[in-house]
Amino acid sequence: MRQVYLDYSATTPVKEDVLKEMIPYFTENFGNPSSLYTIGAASKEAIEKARTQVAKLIHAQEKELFFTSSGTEADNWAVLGAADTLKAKGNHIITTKIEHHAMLHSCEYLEKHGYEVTYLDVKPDGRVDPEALKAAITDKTILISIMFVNNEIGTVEPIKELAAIAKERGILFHTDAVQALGNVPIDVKDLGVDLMSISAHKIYGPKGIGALYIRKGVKLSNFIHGGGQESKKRAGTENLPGIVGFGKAAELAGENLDSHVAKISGLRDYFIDQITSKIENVTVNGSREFRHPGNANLTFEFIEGEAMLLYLDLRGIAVSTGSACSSASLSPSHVLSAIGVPVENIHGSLRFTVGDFTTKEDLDYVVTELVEVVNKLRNISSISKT
Amino acid sequence: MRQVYLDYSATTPVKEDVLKEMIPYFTENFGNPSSLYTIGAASKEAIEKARTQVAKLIHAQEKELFFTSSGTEADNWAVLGAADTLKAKGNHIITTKIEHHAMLHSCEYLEKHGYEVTYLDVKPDGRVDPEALKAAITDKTILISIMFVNNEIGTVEPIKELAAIAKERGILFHTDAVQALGNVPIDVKDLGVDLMSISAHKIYGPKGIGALYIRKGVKLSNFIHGGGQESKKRAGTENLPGIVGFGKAAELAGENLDSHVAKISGLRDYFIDQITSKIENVTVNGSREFRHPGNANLTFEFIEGEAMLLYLDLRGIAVSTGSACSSASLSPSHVLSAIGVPVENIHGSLRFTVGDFTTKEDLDYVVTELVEVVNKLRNISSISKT
Amino acid sequence: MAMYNDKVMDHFMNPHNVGELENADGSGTYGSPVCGDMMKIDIKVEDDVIKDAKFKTFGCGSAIASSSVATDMIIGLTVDEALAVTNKQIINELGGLPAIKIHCSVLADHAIKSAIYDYAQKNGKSYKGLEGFDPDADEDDHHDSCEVE
Amino acid sequence: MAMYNDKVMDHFMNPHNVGELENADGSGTYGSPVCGDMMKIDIKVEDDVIKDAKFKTFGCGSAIASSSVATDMIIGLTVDEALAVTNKQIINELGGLPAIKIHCSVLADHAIKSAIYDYAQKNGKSYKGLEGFDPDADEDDHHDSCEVE
Ligand SMILES: Cc1ncc(COP(=O)(O)O)c(C=O)c1O
Ligand SMILES: Cc1ncc(COP(=O)(O)O)c(C=O)c1O
Ligand code: FES
Ligand code: FES
Repeated sequence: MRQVYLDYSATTPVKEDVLKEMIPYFTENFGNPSSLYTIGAASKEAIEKARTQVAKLIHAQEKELFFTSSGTEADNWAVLGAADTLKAKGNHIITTKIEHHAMLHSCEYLEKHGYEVTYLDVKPDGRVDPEALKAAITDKTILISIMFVNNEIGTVEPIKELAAIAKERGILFHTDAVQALGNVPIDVKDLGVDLMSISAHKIYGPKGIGALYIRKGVKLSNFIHGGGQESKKRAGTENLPGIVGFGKAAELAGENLDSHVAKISGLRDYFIDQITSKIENVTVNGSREFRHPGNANLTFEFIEGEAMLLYLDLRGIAVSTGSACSSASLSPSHVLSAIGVPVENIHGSLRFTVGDFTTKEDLDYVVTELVEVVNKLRNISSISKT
Repeated sequence: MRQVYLDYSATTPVKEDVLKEMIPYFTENFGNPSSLYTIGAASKEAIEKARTQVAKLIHAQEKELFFTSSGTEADNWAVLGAADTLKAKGNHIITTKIEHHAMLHSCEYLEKHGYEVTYLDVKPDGRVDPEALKAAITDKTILISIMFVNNEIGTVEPIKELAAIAKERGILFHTDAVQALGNVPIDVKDLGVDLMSISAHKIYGPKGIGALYIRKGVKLSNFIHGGGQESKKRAGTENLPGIVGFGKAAELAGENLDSHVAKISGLRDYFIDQITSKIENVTVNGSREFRHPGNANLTFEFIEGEAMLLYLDLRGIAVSTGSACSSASLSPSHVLSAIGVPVENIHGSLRFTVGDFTTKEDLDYVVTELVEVVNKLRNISSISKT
Repeated sequence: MAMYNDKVMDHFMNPHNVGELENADGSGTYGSPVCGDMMKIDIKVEDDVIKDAKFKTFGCGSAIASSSVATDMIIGLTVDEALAVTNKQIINELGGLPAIKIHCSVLADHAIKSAIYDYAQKNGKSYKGLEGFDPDADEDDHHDSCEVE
Repeated sequence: MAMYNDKVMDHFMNPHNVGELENADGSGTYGSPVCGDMMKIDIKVEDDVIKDAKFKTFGCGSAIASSSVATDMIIGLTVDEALAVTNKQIINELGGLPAIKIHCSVLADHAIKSAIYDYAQKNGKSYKGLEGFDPDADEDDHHDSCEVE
């Protein structure tokens, strides 16, 4: 059976070239980067090389980049660190209703510790209204955190414009760019952001390694305390092979950015066209214009996402859903809720994300199978009109 | 030139069998463990298998074990999480002067946030006096954190006895067992600890993966907030290959514990005998009896550690030093200070740690070279009597 | 797909008794699309025995499997026996469900009761097993659990 | 060992002028074992020219390399020229030192001054380059930096 992975936004396989770079750092070149002797210094050099590679992808300086264990840790560090650093200045944070849980749950933690958080609504296309941001700012606002690209509906936010608003008011600006990295061009200087989170496993690098960009001059409390690693800003023996892998993946992502975007957006558009022409009562969620090149978030009315997901899985196809039934909390996607998708439609939503290993044949196969699956489930469904 | 790595306490190479288990999880079996489809579920299973393997090594239940990105993160989580959870009960924490920086700097962070920390002295052999612990406890004490095995001098602390004191007073007890894992038998139930930190890269597993044992029933605030990973207790896409590697390394460590300890303690004792018989004015730092099986921490009087370390490195030998000159902060080892080693002797201290790949021939080579290095440096030294 | 066992997957992939009965003797709907699960069961009753049953379900894998196995179970039972079927029995018949999915079997159990209730109403019958059963009140209950769980 | 450049490593591995001079004309010690670095320099002076210099150093790689290169540098210089040697020149001669190791070159520069100071004291000479130089006061300074840096 054909295996088609269409969940590249969840995670990506590590590319062979990336893994090849990593391997020696497990066994031969395993020295602790903090050690003075030769194999320690070699590890340190490997880390600095990777830092250069990753910094280049976002147009940052090397010393503005700090490796973390994930995008999640980078998000936590940014918001909890800023809250701690700036608590004398104020206790108000602004973010959006469509952030990743790494941001939302960090904010909820802060709300229990004396901070106030405004969760901005977004427009029906998933974009933040700059006027809404302006209106939410108070004298007590110390941090604005708005994601670059949404992980569910792929919406690209107007970060440059939003960061400019923050800058005008002298407020720190963070963006979660985990889904943006490798999928949209990123220039931290041009964007004018102060803090930015990224993660390797979304760009064909390994899981368990991320980074926080901290603009030169920005003060931020440490989040993980201990040894002097990462210029004394992030403690813990470095995930050496992980960092090396992140570096190589970033290098490849930089080299391939244009062709990657062209390829996957072409495939994604073809896929949406096929689906919407072959299946009725399908809607595309989120902006078509400002969108992650590989993302297709679709609602199939009258049927439920987990059932679709499992039927597709039986056909070798991997996708994800915003359905409540598939989540541990049984709550429907907060992102689809925020853009006003009715709850019954959220149950019927699937996210397809196309990636570097996707072929047109894969998508043709998925279309055929999906038509069958949707028909079968609508046939079973108690609310289907067909 | 012979290459002899004698810094196994700093980090260990990943064993081939461990790496072999990890490899497929980078490329083929790369599914996100949170995903419902087959390759996601397979990743989830791999994580649960690893959890079983690691839990077994410390005699914990699977659901008491939570993967983190390092021993450092586990230490931070334990102490910052406990401080947050129990702040209504008190603001006093007891630890020791010889803890790892992961604990000390976390405690310093808490001191800046309204907590009070007692740093217990240790006896000249490096062990905590249980009476001193009893005397330090106040009505406000909410956490006692004492490391199991010290990373510099290898001292094994009387954790069972210390944990019993905590239990009697109803105080949470954490131990940093990063250096203990795989080097001393660990049974969390028998020890009676509530929280325990461990790390993979000290037992021939990969860097960038650790775990926190949280005894069933113990409440602890989350440290990294976000997705529902690790039973909603530790967010972030799991470091899948890292976890798999930790599992395999733990399995091997369990199988080999006795032979590992017998072998490396034999080699270590041989090494100390050789050195002390061939070089004058050498002292062994820390308890000989209660000691990490591979650790030899020695002071070579009249000469400085960084210089020795570099000379040895030129001869292919990797060791570490407590000398101030080799640390980024230029401050001498806080551990050697705490056991009363005079500062000029701390400068002359080297830590040798023997591991699974060390041979007697390696040590004979090191002894020969070390005699030469010490002679040469003492000859240069301005304070040498010889 | 370690989530569901083989039996559940079997019923989910090839559900039995899918559809509607023309001239059903009783028909019950339970759940709501807002909750992500809604089940409709039609029954045919002769001499107080359930001769046939069909279902339509909007819901997850376990909701569909529960519907399938529940309709299988009640066909051939007397109405009283059918009313005695618990969601626990449905789960047992399926060989177990993930804890978080238990509520989907409650759904099947309630839909059966609703269908029998409808049958009883239409035919002026009363059953011990229906005492205290109010399809609308329960609907609220379920709604609650859809928010809370 | 990317920490030190090749020149530093050369001087560290094979330091020049190690030892003590019998009947030295001047001898200076600087630093303290507590700080982890202590340097002793002996000089031989003829016609106001430094004819020979030897050192003994307790300290790190860069302290030893600095001692080696510093003694090399002053041999053949007049006393005034030797006094003008700065730690910056020592660092330049070494092709650079890591930032954190700069203080080890300060050490060499001070030890030279101390040795010349001793020579001046013994021979009733005075040099412009020694104005304001107090070996003991400086010792305190260095002690400070040993704590602070
Ligand atoms: C937008 C966004 N932020 C944060 C994260 C978390 O990153 P990580 O998986 O590295 O913890 C993810 C992915 O899971 C994401 O999509
Ligand atoms: C005693 C002790 N605690 C904590 C740590 C930190 O663990 P990790 O290196 O995984 O961050 C180490 C090792 O570096 C250690 O030796
Ligand atoms: S129908 Fe939603 S969880 Fe089963
Ligand atoms: S002598 Fe201590 S750093 Fe150079």
